[in-house]
Amino acid sequence: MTEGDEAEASTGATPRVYKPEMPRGWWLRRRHYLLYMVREFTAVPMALWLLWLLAEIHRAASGPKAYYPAASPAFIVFSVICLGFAMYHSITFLSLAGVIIHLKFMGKPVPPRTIVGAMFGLWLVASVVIAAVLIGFAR
Amino acid sequence: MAEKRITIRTTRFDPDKDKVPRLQSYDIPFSDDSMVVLDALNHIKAHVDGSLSYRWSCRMGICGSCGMMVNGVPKLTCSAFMRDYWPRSITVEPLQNFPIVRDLVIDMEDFMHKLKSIKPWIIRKQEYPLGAGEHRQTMDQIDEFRQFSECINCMLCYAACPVYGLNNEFLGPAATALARRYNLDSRDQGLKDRLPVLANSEGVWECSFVGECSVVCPKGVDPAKAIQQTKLDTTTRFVLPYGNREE
Amino acid sequence: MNHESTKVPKPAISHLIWWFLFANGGGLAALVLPVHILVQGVLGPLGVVHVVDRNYDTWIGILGNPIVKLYLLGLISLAFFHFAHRLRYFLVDLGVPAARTFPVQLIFYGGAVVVTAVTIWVLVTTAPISFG
Amino acid sequence: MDFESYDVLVVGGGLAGIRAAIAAVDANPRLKIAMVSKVYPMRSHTVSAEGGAAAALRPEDSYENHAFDTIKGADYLADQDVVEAFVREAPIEVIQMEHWGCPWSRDPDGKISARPFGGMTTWRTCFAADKTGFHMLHTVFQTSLKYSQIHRHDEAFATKLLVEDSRCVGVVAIDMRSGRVQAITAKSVILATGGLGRVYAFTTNGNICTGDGMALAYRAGVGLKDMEMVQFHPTGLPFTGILITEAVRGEGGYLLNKDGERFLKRYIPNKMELGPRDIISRAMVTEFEAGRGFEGPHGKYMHLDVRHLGEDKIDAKLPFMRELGREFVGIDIVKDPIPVRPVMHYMMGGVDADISGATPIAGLYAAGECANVGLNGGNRLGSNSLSECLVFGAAAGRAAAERASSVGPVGANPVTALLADETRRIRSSFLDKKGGEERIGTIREEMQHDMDAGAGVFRTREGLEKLTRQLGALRDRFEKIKIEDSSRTFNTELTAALELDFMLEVSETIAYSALAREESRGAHARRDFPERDDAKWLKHTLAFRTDRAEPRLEYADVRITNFKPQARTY
Ligand SMILES: Cc1cc2nc3c(=O)[nH]c(=O)nc-3n(C[C@H](O)[C@H](O)[C@H](O)COP(=O)(O)OP(=O)(O)OC[C@H]3O[C@@H](n4cnc5c(N)ncnc54)[C@H](O)[C@@H]3O)c2cc1C
Ligand code: SF4
Ligand code: F3S
Ligand code: FES
Repeated sequence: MTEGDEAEASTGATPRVYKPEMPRGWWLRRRHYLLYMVREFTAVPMALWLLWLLAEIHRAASGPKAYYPAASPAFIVFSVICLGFAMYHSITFLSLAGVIIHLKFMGKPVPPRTIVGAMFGLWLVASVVIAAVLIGFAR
Repeated sequence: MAEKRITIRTTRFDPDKDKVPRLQSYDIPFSDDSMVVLDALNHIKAHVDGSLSYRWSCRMGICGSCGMMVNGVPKLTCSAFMRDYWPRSITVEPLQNFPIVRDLVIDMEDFMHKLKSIKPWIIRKQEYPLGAGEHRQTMDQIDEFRQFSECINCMLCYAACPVYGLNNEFLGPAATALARRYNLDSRDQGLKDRLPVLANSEGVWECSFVGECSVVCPKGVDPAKAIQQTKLDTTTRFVLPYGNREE
Repeated sequence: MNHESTKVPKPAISHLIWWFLFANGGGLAALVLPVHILVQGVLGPLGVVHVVDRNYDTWIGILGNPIVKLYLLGLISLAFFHFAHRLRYFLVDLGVPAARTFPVQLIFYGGAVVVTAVTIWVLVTTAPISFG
Repeated sequence: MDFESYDVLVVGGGLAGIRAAIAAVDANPRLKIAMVSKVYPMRSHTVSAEGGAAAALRPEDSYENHAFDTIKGADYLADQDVVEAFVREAPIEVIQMEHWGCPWSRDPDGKISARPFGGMTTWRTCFAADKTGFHMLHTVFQTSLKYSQIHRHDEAFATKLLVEDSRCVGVVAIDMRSGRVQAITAKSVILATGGLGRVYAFTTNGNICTGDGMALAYRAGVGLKDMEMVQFHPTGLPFTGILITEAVRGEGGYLLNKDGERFLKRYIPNKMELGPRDIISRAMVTEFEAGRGFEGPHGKYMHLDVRHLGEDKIDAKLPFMRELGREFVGIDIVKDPIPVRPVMHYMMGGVDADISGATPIAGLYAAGECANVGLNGGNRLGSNSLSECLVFGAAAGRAAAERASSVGPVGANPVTALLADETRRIRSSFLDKKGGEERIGTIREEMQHDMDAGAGVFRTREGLEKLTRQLGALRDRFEKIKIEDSSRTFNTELTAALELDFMLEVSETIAYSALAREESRGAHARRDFPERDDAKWLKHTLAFRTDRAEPRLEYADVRITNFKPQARTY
């Protein structure tokens, strides 16, 4: 055996590395990550509220006597909380969607800011229409 | 005026001796306002402790080798000015989400495989002969992909992406951005060859749009956008009848 | 971590469909959910304005409209595909890698399918279709 | 003990190295190619080239013009047959890069655009915004990934050429991850290790530009050609030495002294800012000496002013310069002038190689900045170097492939012994060295400052003699270095020591070659011999290693074909 061999034999196989683990609380370490997790979490309150809506629809099946709309303070508080999360969802989702959609107008790419603006405009229009239906058909 | 000094803590890890990385403190002069974190490391290596290991070369933010965590944020150390930290101390660690080879040196073989997997070269159905001269391409056509071609492979985006941290199989931001760079190039016809890698289960779908990759990218590449656009394009190709167009 | 040899990658069609539903559900919910919550969950119960669901007759009336039925089905169903997708990844982010596996996918997207089915049943059984 | 065996081995993963590897595959797809690089290829210093690559592509241009500009720029020290071949190949190579995906900036008709550059009489510098080297390097590197014949050894540091019977059969390299010292053999070896800027303190070059390939060849007995020819670029940022590309002047920027005067009118009135680098650098130093420079915390400087170009043009053509100004100086070049001063930039000299890259040692080739094929002479014109890497990288790749296709395999015996010797040397002179007290960092810094002082823009006999003494003393001190790092894994102190060893050696060839050339030509400006002297000095210097520090200098004729030497006036 020569010295060259020795150098090699002594170092041998694949070099070792240290593989750090991702800590459970990684999302608490940076504001951005936290905001991201809040964004993902919006699904929970939104789902709960829609389930309530489904129940409200369903209760209309039990006839005029048994139907009474929810109006307890607890329900209102619940709705306000859900509204907060839903707004956060709307703002983040529409901004992000606006940034990734790539449209061309007369051969030139439409700037993301225009698209985001259009998204928020659409949001406003949809809200007005739905509010008009919900309120306009009421007595 | 007394000389300004600053404390730098850096990760030390020698696989021959250490089981886990540790932090070591150095107190060094902060002699010039133009000093960057990399200058501090170079000062330590040249004058205090020659055994500190890290990568660097161009010191002008273009070679992509000097990425490290500086006070918890992925940065190019050659473009991170000490004056932005002083008088606080600075903690320099290897880019997170990667295996540590030694001190501040990470193992980036994983990315090298991923880069190759997205076929980052011009693919054509028919080779364009050299004698025919150059392809014609307008500046507008270049603008389509320019930002994605500016990636310096610095790995800051991978260090910032929790999804990659949780699942190393994820193709990740830079590789997708580079795939998109070629897919959007008017000279390329390789979209179909790249889709299987981009859109498989460890591809773009894994990204939950944390968006931090684009925040830390020092070159304005916006890999998050590349990924979401790839998702959008892929779905429209499959879902909408007119989406499945021939490239 | 060797990606060179092992598996030949192919586009994951199921992921593609889940993402498509996720994106559309998210978009629809973003556009219309806040106003529903505001009007039906806050302003109505507080009595600030009159709202259709405050009164049995108006509520059953509007629920009888097939367009409203379709709209509600689309909203609830798509939104639940969105929620299912998000929550699955939320679990992954919280350090539950199992949320990536097939059984969990089955539970989450299956859940969205169940909600869709229930919604259809509710909408069909609640108010007979009428154009009044 | 077995070792890895290839047909062609490329040392270096920069533009020249990768181009060579691809050319070798194209020449013979059955060959097995190895590419050894001490950094991941895309980190190679080509990445920082900004301005562009010269090629006579436009109809109004001609090969003759490009050749004449190059030869005149070289102060007639270029081999004219080489230049003539180069100008013909450059356009083909630029188009090849385009086919591989390089995002060249375009004219409105969609063709590859060009910009004016110093010393070029017409617009022939093709560019990709102001990140040309970056885009070219990533393009060739990513393209190289499609060739399964190319086997990369990333982060492997070559320490020695394996030479037996004056035939090069491979290299010894340290795998930085494992610390393994290994032999990699091949029938042909191409050196493409880039420049040596780090022998100076104030340089545009990155940390990896330490002249390794030149030192490797020098130790193997190959001569280093024209090492006195060191290019100083007029516009480096004070303190960091980061380059402000010549394209800034090409696009119309002005150089102003502290009186706000375009002082070049006194030195090179017909070309002004578009003059060649050597002349402008000397003009700036002369102005400094006359007290007409700005004084800053990091020395004297001038202003490079692009404010009159307007934001749109700056963002379209010079976006990276704006980025650099913002990041590293804290100025917006749209609103503020850029502080600049001359900075060591490029090595015209290098490993003696012919037009196909072949060196006098059989099986050893050289290309790119580490080589001297006779193209750049006394002063390289800006943007000729990237084209040189392509043209001569490809030529060396083809020549190496041709040889590898015809000669027999490398025998194991001598390699084993040579590897053992080299392993022992690395151990005893570096890793296991006991009782040393000199810091590598200190010796390196002293060498760099001595080089700045003694072998700068202007040179004198006294300065150069002093420099040779200083370098000799540093060499003695280098014998007593201490290496604190005993790890086998990614030992960058070991590689820094090996690099310093290489740098001390090439520095000496610069100093001695410059001392001997008693004239002023191109970048070599002697205050004591201010005139060019064609009668005595129209010849290449060749420095050969001897047992002493001082190299043996020989001289070779410059090959003249169509362009008779004349006075170099602009
Ligand atoms: C800031 C700057 C701007 C420039 N701008 C321009 C321009 O606009 N136009 C132009 O034409 N030219 C320009 N140049 C010059 C040009 O960029 C270089 O001459 C050219 O890129 C050199 O390429 P190369 O392939 O020879 O070497 P490099 O790109 O430096 O590559 C050297 C390779 O060798 C490897 N290597 C070195 N030593 C070893 C070793 N011991 N073991 C293993 N591997 C090793 C390295 O890892 C690297 O991969 C510029 C230079 C600088 C510094
Ligand atoms: S995308 Fe940006 S952050 Fe990621 S590797 Fe490329 S340059 Fe670095
Ligand atoms: S941070 Fe990661 S999750 Fe997606 S948007 Fe960026 S890749
Ligand atoms: S050293 Fe090259 S990017 Fe920082």
